[in-house]
Amino acid sequence: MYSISKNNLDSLYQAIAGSYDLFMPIKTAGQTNYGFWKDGDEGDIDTLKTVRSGKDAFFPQVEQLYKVSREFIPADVASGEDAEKAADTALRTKLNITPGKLVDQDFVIFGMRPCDVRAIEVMDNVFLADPVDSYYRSRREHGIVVALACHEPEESCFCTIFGVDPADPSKAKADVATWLVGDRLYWKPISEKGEALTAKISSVFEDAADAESKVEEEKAYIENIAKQLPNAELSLEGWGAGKTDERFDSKVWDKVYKGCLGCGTCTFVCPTCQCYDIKDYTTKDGIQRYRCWDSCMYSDFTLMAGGQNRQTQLQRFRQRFMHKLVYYPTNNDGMFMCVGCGRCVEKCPQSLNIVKVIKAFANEKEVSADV
Amino acid sequence: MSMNEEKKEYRPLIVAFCCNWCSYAGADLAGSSRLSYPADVKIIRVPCSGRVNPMFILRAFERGADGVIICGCHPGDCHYSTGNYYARRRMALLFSMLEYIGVENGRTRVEWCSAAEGAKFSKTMNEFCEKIQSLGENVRLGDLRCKN
Amino acid sequence: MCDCSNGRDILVPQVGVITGITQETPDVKTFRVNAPEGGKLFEHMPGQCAMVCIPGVSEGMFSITSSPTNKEYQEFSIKRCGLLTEQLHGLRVGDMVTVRGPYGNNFPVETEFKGKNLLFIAGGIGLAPLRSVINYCLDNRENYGRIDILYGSRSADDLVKLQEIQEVWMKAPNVNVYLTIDREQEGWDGHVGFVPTYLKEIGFSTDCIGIVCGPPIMIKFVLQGLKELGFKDEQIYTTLELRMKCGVGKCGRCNIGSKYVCKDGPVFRFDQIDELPNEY
Amino acid sequence: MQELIDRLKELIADGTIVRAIGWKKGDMPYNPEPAYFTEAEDFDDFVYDGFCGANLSKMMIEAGKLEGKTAVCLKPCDTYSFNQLIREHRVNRENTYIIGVGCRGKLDIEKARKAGIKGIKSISGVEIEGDGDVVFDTIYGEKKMAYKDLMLDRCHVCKGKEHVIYDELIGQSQDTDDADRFEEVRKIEAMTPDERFAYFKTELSKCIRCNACRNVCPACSCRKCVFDNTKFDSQQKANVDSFEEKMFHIIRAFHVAGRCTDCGECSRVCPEGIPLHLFNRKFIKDIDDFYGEFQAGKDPEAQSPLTDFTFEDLEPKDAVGRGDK
Repeated sequence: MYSISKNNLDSLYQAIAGSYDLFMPIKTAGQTNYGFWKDGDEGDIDTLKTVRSGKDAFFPQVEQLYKVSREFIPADVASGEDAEKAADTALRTKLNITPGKLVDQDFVIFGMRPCDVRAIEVMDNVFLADPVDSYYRSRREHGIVVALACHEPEESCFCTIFGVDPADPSKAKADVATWLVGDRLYWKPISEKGEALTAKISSVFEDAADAESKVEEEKAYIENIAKQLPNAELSLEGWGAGKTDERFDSKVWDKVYKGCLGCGTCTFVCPTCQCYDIKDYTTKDGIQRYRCWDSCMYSDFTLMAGGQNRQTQLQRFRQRFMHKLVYYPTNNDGMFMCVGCGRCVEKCPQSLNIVKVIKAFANEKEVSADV
Repeated sequence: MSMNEEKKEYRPLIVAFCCNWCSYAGADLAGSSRLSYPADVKIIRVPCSGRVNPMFILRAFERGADGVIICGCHPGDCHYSTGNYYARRRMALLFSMLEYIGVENGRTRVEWCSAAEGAKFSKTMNEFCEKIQSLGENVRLGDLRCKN
Repeated sequence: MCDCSNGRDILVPQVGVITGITQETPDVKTFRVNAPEGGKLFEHMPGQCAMVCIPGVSEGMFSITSSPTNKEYQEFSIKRCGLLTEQLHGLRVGDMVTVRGPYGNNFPVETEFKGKNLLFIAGGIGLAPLRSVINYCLDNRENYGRIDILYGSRSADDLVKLQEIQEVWMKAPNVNVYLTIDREQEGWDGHVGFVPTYLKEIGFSTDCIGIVCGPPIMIKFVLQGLKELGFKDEQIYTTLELRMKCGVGKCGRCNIGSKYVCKDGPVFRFDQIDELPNEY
Repeated sequence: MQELIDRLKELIADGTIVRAIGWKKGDMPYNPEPAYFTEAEDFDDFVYDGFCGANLSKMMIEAGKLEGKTAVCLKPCDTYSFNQLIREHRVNRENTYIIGVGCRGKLDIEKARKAGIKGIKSISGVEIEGDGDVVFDTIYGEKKMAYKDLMLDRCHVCKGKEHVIYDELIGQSQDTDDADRFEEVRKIEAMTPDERFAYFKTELSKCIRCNACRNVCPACSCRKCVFDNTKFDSQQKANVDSFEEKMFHIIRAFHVAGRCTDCGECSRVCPEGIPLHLFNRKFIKDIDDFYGEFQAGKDPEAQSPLTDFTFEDLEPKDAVGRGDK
């Protein structure tokens, strides 16, 4: 285990940024979001929850897939057709496709909380499933994840019910686990990639004889708090693989969705939401095809020329939570598509969220059991 | 464009929204009177200055325009009676907003120009072009994707 | 499924050239698509779909209407009804589009269908995906039993691929074609009436597999009709369609319950559909 | 609060209304949600306290189409929005029973989080009737904050605690106006163009295009938003490092100019804490300066400044560069 003083964190960032692109929580205009760190940026690993999750590291909000350029074909070489037709084909163009660049340099994602690290596993099941999404894969192969324990979990956190351990990032699928205890950061590589990163920047670390005991103390401290969180005992009974029939037609949906505005806040701050849209943007020198996040809460998400299959906000609302708590587990051996980060709990404009949905169904069961 | 190529002299791209009844005819008159105005001005004919949606202006900038000018009938002379009065309020607010977010003053302009004022049209466009030329390329309102 | 070995991402398409356009009905055109250097873009199975795109406009999932046994080109029959299809209808021979695919599963022509009698029921543009299967079966005639084709549309002018139906299908051995249109029309001496009603009038025996495609309302009533005739859910196949963006089960649009229409479908057997939540 | 619940139950019992729109207790002490109440037992979860900041007037667009009368609880500032919706024929006044509820300023849990308060178990002192400090019982000990320090920014520039439209009033209000509404706008106007541009660039580059500001806005009541148009490639969901999101916010503010009542919902709901009201307030300030004082929603009969004109209106060229003189 290695260690560095909290006052020296900037030199750690500099050391990492010297060899890699460093993607980490940065504070700008009062909010902390992930971004590529450069000298002078205010790295912020004290804030527990960045507004957006770190999923941008692997699945950015907007990315270019390819570019299509039109190449002019002069009329005389177009074909051997007659003059009129040749004139007609004068406007014809040939399409050339240039695929977007894949990531080919290692980069470091620093300060990811254990819940967000779990979210990467959730996304892996989608993007790395056959057929593999090569843009995502290139980022996964080159991303080195440095996870950070959650010093003081907040009331909106409920990661423990999904088996995430906020106290011990070394259990997460990360490359390095770190703990911020008091004025020191403790650093423990847990994978080959992590070892390689550590070796490259080892000169910034100092000796810390008491590292193990300090980290053990911290773990116990966090575990104790995690137990006290209001949603620590939230039950997922009735959710999971194969529960479609039980949940889909329930009357409860009608009660819980009413306030939903149909905005995309919950989906855009969520670390596991991976639905996307593919769009074209016409520029002077070609058409850029890009992929951007989309939200199943938007009214035009499934809109087709002939109508759509999820016409009401109730259906769209249900889709989001059924996807997270039933459909995804059905397709992925029971793994939930929620990691309990609590961002939606904090950010929903109307204070609706996944916890309320789970609780509403639990209450409904009590009611029906009484009858 | 290759980097070795000599940097061409900067010519601004100017979009002019001209009302069909006055300014567009004014532009016509300028042409038939052989009064010149810069070729950098691209005219878009609109039925009335009141048709100019603020979005048109922002979109023009986004897609690479360096200056946008709206020309309509003189207040009181609107073909549809009141269109330019509404346009006047809208543009006053929009221009003030653009200034507020830090866009250089002078990239936008409204000019009232009748069908008989070919000379005024030509003069206005020459002036406006010079102004934009001095302001240089529009960076703040452009879309980076259009610039590579 | 998709050929990624050449380093191309699943979302990056191939360029295709339109080498032929047939006006089928007032609002349906069939486009023939080839690779720019000639030949087919890819191999597919009956029932599969592909994403066709006009760059700068939009991209959409269309079923491949030509049979895999056609070694020269692929065809898409497209009805004009929205933004993209409107633009597609404006294309000319020689224009280029981008195509990626093939996507989805296919009709089990090599397994469950083999040796069976087949009953195809289509309405309007719903013939497009079935035509691929029908021609596949006709080209491998010895593998299949009796083939019945029941096809209806709003009017005689809206019957897609009428020429092929009359000149090829009607003349093929052991194939019965039943045509119908919704309303009486001058010059039409065939049957008049909706497909589901005609289905009951004919009263097919249950010794075959039913393959249905058409507007949702038609599918609903055809299904009822088939059940009245004694068909079981396991005997009936259809293809579904929802809005799609990626085609590979990732973008999250086309799922019905835990199934993705683009990946697990578009071909479903009715007992499989019954298990899905009612959201299609 | 009890008075309000009793009255609503009474109105339902005597058939005056069929349902009520109010706030339902959340699972945390600070997150009540807008909800419908129809049965007597629904009111067990009814709550009205300092955290009930949501403006419920927009919900009446849908609720007004339902069978029977709907009661809606509106704070003084919400009534302006409702009036504006009446002006635009978006709500059915006949089908609405407005209960004007008292207000002592609404609270912003983000302010507590910024002050380092976390692990909240319960909160006291947020009742409408109270006047003391807000006390947080947290996992990490007890924390205290003055009610005023926890208030949403918009409440410090309150338009006043008078309901401009109502059928009946329940509860008392306390004045919270203690700042100049246009102070922030003036501060920005005083900056240099480069500073202004840098300021908005930093703020707006946080935008995630979630559309919460648009969807919550009572003035954004179009059935289909121009940014949802598929034929238009300025995307409503892609955020790119360019002018794109500025355009979205300028156009949105422009579309509600002269109709925006300055209810502040856009800034309240923004997950990234972007001060979106600065755009709307700039338009309001300009309208006041150019065409005379105007408060949208105050008078449902008044002509909106952008659908009105005078022969002597200010010329656009005089609208800019006023600070330079």
